[in-house]
Amino acid sequence: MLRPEDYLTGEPAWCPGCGNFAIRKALSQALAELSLPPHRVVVCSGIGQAAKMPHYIQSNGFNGLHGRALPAALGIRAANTDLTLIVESGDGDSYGEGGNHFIHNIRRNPNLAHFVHNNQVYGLTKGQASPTSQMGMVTGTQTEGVLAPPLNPLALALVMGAGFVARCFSGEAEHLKETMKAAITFPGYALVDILHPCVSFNKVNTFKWYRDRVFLLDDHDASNWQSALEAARQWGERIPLGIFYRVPRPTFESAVPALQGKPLAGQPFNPASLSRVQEEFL
Amino acid sequence: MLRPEDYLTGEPAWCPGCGNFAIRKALSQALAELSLPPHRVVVCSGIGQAAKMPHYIQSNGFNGLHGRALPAALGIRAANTDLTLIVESGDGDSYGEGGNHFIHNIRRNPNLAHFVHNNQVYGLTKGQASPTSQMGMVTGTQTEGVLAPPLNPLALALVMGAGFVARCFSGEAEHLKETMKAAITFPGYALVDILHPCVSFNKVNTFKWYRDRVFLLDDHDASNWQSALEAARQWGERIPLGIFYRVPRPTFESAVPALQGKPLAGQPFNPASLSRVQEEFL
Amino acid sequence: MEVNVLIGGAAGQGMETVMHMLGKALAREGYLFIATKDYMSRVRGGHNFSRLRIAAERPWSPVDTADILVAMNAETYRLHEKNLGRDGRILFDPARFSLPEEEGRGLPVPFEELAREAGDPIMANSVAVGALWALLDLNLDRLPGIIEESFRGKEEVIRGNIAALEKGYREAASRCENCFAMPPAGTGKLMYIDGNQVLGMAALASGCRFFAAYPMTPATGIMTYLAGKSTAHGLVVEQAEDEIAAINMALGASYGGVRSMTATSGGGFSLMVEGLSLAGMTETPLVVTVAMRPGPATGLPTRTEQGDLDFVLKAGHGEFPRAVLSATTHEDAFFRLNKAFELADRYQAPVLFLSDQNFADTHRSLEPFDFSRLGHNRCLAEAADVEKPYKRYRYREDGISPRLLPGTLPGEVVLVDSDEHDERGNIIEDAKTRRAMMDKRLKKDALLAAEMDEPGVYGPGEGDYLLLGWGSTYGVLREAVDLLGREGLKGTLLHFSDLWPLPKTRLGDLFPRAGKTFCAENNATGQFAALIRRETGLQVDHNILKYDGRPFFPEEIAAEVKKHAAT
Amino acid sequence: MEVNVLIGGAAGQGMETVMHMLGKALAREGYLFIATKDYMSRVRGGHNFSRLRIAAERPWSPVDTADILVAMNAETYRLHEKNLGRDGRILFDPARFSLPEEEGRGLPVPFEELAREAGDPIMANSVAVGALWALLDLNLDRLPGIIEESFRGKEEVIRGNIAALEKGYREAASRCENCFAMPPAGTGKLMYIDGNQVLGMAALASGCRFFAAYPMTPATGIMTYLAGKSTAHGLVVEQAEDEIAAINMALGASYGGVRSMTATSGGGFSLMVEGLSLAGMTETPLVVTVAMRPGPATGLPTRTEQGDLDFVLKAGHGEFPRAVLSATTHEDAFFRLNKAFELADRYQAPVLFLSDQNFADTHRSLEPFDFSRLGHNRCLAEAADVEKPYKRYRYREDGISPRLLPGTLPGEVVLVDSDEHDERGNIIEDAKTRRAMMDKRLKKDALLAAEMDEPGVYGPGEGDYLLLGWGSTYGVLREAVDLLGREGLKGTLLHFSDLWPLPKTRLGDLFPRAGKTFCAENNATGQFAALIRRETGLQVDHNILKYDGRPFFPEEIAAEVKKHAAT
Ligand SMILES: Cc1ncc(C[n+]2csc(CCOP(=O)(O)OP(=O)(O)O)c2C)c(N)n1
Ligand SMILES: Cc1ncc(C[n+]2csc(CCOP(=O)(O)OP(=O)(O)O)c2C)c(N)n1
Ligand code: SF4
Ligand code: SF4
Ligand SMILES: [Mg+2]
Ligand SMILES: [Mg+2]
Repeated sequence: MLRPEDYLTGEPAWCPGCGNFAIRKALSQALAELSLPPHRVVVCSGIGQAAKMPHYIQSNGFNGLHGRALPAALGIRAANTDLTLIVESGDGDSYGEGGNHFIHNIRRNPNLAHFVHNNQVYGLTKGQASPTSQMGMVTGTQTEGVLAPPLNPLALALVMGAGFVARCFSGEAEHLKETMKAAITFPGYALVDILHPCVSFNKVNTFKWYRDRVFLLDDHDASNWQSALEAARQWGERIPLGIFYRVPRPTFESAVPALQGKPLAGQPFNPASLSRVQEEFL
Repeated sequence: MLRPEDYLTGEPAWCPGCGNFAIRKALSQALAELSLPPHRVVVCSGIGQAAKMPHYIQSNGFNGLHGRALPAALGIRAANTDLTLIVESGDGDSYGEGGNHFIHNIRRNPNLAHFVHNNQVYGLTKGQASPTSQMGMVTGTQTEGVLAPPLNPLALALVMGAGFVARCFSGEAEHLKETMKAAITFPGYALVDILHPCVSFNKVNTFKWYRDRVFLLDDHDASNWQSALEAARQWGERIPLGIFYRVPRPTFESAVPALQGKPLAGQPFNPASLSRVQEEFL
Repeated sequence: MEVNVLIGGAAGQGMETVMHMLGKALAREGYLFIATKDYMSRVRGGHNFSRLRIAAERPWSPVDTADILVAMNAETYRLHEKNLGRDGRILFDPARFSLPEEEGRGLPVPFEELAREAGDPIMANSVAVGALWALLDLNLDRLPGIIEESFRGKEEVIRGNIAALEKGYREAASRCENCFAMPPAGTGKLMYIDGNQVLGMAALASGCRFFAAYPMTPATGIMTYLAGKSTAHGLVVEQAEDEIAAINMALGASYGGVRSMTATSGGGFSLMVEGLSLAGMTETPLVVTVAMRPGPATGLPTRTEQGDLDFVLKAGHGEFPRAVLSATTHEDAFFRLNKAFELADRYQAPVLFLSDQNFADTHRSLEPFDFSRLGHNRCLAEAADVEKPYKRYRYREDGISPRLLPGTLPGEVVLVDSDEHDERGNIIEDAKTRRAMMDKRLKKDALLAAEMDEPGVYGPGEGDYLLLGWGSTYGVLREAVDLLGREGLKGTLLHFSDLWPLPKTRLGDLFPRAGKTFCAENNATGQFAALIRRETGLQVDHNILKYDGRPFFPEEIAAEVKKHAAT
Repeated sequence: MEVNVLIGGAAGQGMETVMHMLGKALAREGYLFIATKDYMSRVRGGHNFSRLRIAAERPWSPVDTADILVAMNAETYRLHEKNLGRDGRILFDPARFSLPEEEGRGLPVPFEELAREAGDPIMANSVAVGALWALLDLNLDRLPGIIEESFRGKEEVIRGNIAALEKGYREAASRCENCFAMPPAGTGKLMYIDGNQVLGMAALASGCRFFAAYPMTPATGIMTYLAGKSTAHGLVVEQAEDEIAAINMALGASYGGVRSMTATSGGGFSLMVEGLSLAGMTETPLVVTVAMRPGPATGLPTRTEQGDLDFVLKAGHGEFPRAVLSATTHEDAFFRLNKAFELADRYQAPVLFLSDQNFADTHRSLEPFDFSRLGHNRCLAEAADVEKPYKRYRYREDGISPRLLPGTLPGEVVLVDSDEHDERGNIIEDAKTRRAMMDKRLKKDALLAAEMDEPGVYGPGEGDYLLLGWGSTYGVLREAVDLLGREGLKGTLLHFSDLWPLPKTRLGDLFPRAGKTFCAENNATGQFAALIRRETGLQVDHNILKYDGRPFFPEEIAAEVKKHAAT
């Protein structure tokens, strides 16, 4: 039996009070409760504060390029369908630099859990607006305040056909952990957008700001796309948390013929046995 | 008075029967009816069959890189707000390679008309699936048929906050022309997704296939976001055409302080006059 | 003894089918030939043509002259009649266009009319094939079988095309008996295959199990080949949303445990260079095939150039080891791409494989390859031997850390990192670890250098001139050397397949012994010659450069050499 | 005569504020100083430090030794006490940590306690500034004004910080009178400015009216500067969704009619190279500033390197002209970035400007620049003079076509194209036009070469050694030459600001006359030395390389030169 502590490694370089700590803790608990041994899990990430997670969670890790966690993850899935795959990323990483991969991987529907630490700001690069920053938020590069409306990742994911769409808050530990477990075990692409405070750079959406607004959606039918969209679009004085949508559809792995057998990784192979592929050219 | 013919130039390298011809014609008519002199119009494009348009329409042209028409267009807007700006692009160009720019420029809302020639295939590169290709369509690279569901550009645009969202068909010339005019005159980002047949590579979605399915949506309230989304999501036996949504919101140009005066292009400037900017460092 | 055919027409006139039928049939007869393609970036219309050269001895490149012109449109005649010999023949459809009065070489065959008689005017190209077959004085038996294979199941189409073929054959045979003497054929069946198919097959046979790419001419053929094999051979071929995704997918798959590759052309490669740098930092094996076409930007999408060498050598930010190999001949490329996979695995580094449109689109008749010469050494650490705790970047004498796949060893995890990192793969910032990791990675430069094949030598190793080249120009440079030899100028070709780290031994040997030195490249700035200077200090006397999107002809090279070698 | 201070602490302890207060105050007093920054890629915690060197004559680089250590945490003491001279002093808060028994240099000041007395413990850094000010024996008058400016409107904060300052000052003054002799100050106020601000200001003053970028250390400061000016000065500063968008936006803006720029670091630049190639093909003026940091991949985000030279020289597919300039000193960089804009407009080509973290984050006290020396020549065609029909790519003797902005001439349109094109800008495929357009574009290489400044010479032009360098190392190499001179070794520094096309005249002059030749670079492979060999055949004797993310110190260079110059 592995305990949550067994999944903790390294010394996070995050600021004291940062929401990332709670997310890391919830992830360690979720992995422990799912009894997933570290060597069977891959945490794949881009670059950013959130994306440092592979260094702080005992598991296999692919800490790739800013914005490019999802394509790398897709490759990992193709190579080895036996591994549990978690993508850890920030709002800039996933929705900014990585926006194109976000929309297209939802279409592909690989079996992975995508945890986006959404602090509505670029943390690691010190406070520029992210795609989810609130209009009007003033930063060093948005000196007149953010001019464009924020991207709504959950509504976007729904419209792109995501089968699992959830919103969490780092301050709701139990709910976060349970949602993570549901996402990890969901067959297909599962997006969890996790609101959390950046104490250093986001002075608008503070812990209290979130605390005052979030509520757990209950009595919600997660199989109803329309109400999922409605919940996803609710933002302002009241911000619902929960699994808004959960309806599996065929995954990448189930659709690609080459992935129907054993994992591709580690299969024996002898080139000479392939000689007959030349016949078509004769 | 300019006639539509005055806007036609070059000899299109498209296949006989290609839907692009009708789109070009409609565009020339729209420009003529709007009395926009060629030197005040910029047609900006990426790479693809559709994206060859700047060579066939008498106007200024920026024929840039595959997928990158929108960012180039944003720069053009910033440089000169006096020019009428039209982005001509294909489904692969706009929704595949250019997907990230698509979603983020909708947020910015620059004042331009975005005409996507959606033939549901990569034409210029000879028939691979595009993001809008139908599931199951077999191609040289999708030998088992397309596995992922198609991207719905209009629903996506709506969720991202686009103020003008329309669907046309190259076979509905008058409607196409009128919609183009509406898009060009709309203040802000206006998306027109134009269905058209690729006679060489799309054997599924033929002219007849479209003809049999499309209908003009009437009695539609283009100020209602919900019904716009509904119309945008309707696809299959019946495919509605029309302006699904038309509600202006603040544009990029209206929000950026530097763009409130005369166009930036061509302003006189003398570096020496700026010497006082050093004072803050003293 | 040889015959040269030039077949031209508009895009959409079925030239692909014509060439496929001819090539397939000739290869089955055992003829030695080469077939190249000159086509425009459009799907219909315009002007495309193919050159077919059949010879008694292996032809190394096409030539600019023709014995037979198959003119599917007037433009073919207009543009190419000057290349036709005095005894040449022009196959054309008099219903389409007419030849000038004074043109005595015409051999009119009503392609469309005969096709209509056979059932459908669109079979005009089968008529043309039949007619050409007759001119070449070949036995008609072979062709129907190929039509049957191409249209399997479509009985009516098959019947119609065979009829069209026969009509064309009969019409032409009656008009030109023994016009052309064909060189002798070999004994066995040969493959009919182009460069992209060779590369796709090499990847498949090297055990590549993941391929991601975004379509881009002239690399797309590799993807098409592999996609056709994916289900039967259990490999994943994924069309990415863009090239950035393609390379990052390929890296993920490699980390996950399979050999993987991506392929693109210059513009797409531009988008991949950040990923290349990631491969270097994470020490993830990866093969990237770059099929060059003329740039900058979109350039000339369907044409050829060797303009991306400099770029590929230095692409990606930061310093990291890489190998750069190139495609010279079809046989060599087949085994060399396998070498690319072997090097990538052995040295845990990105390997770039340079092809170009000229190589990609050139068909040849070829003996089947000996697959037993291919390697599949993954060079993974044995779980049992791994020192614990497992460290992905453990320091070892030679710089190569033990590589384990994630999930294979209970209790041990595999962490790779794009930041500078320590042996475990964790982010670090201290100067000492940074230096140690840079040194560790850069050690591979020397190891890779030791793996590089010296350039091939054709000729006596000395003589009036030394001709240098690399990549797809091998055939044409070799023919140029022969041509010069026939004209009394003796010299040597030194041709590079492995480009980086630059193999220097033969250069050092031959350069001082050479008369004038030449470097022939399909680019405008002489990139390879400059590389040689940077790496060895040796200065080539003359650059022979062509950058109009077309491959060299032997005559062009020979003329340049003659001009300067004498002086 | 000089004083060296090293101030260290964790991220988040307000070191930025400390340095700002000190720098601003010293500059206003007219002191000549340099201040550099060594910081980690994290927002809180870890260990950061700054070096401050104040000297009677302009200090060209920091040195590794210190007279005063301001230790905001124990780590500062642990890591840096060895750099402190015997008569040095350590300012520290005894409540945070204690010094070893034997440490005689300590000067404890209860930063936090005094700050608490002044109103809030977070003002500990103001206490520290006050204490340091006392050690430097400076007049306290200057400091309160700076605090007032920083916190304008926040009366209580101002009062508190001033009180904290005074408490620190009094506490330290009582303990260390006349400890350190300050070098004499100049007469006038100087600017206190860092490299990124210099570049931002240069862009603004060059008439740059569009700037798009995606945040990336160490380039972000340029964007921050320009964003702060956008409203008042009417320029658009757009944060792009990615670097690809950034460069394409910038190109669009340039086509549309304004001077435009983007800035990034290696990884972001990797994503821009396709756009760079587009600039080359469309002949669109563009300035790209690349602030280098150690790679590959994410590397060491907050540290320095000169590892992207090779990449930048060849980045982008296809062949097209470019200029590459670099930042050496703050003054030179200010005017050189202006030159970049001028060259881009004059030659309708991309110009790359290489900075690095070392340059970007180094502050200096400086005389204000003479803005009248800046150029703003757009080199646009006069509408009246334009030959009709207007052709964007009209052939002209020198290769530079008349450039018109879209919308300026009724009846005439401006078409630019990423495909190969004809004079009008329309897609073509024929060999002749291709060749002509390539030749036209490549003519700019010679024109750009003629614009390059020869490298700066420091020293007699001959001597025991010739030291080569480029970019931000100017200061440290110059100090090394002085150091060596004091030790009796005479030699010359040849330092390059303009890198490509490589200016060769002085190289050709001085190289043969030199004793041993050295090239010092912040990279692992000696890229500049290899460039010189490629371009001139000249082979440097010794590469002095540092690639641990830290800038050189003069002593390191001097030691290497001494080791080899003698032999
Ligand atoms: C190609 C590239 N561009 C830019 C950067 C710089 N960068 C690193 S992290 C980051 C943004 C981080 O924001 P987010 O993803 O929201 O993560 P957070 O730090 O807020 O958790 C940026 C711009 C980079 N590493 N690579
Ligand atoms: C970076 C890059 N990748 C790939 C290509 C090759 N390419 C040119 S057009 C195109 C797709 C065209 O499809 P679409 O945008 O739908 O246009 P269509 O031809 O169908 O009108 C591709 C993949 C390219 N030019 N640049
Ligand atoms: S900067 Fe913000 S997101 Fe980053 S560690 Fe600090 S609080 Fe967390
Ligand atoms: S390939 Fe398709 S899209 Fe392209 S020109 Fe032909 S019909 Fe039109
Ligand atoms: Mg964030
Ligand atoms: Mg298309």
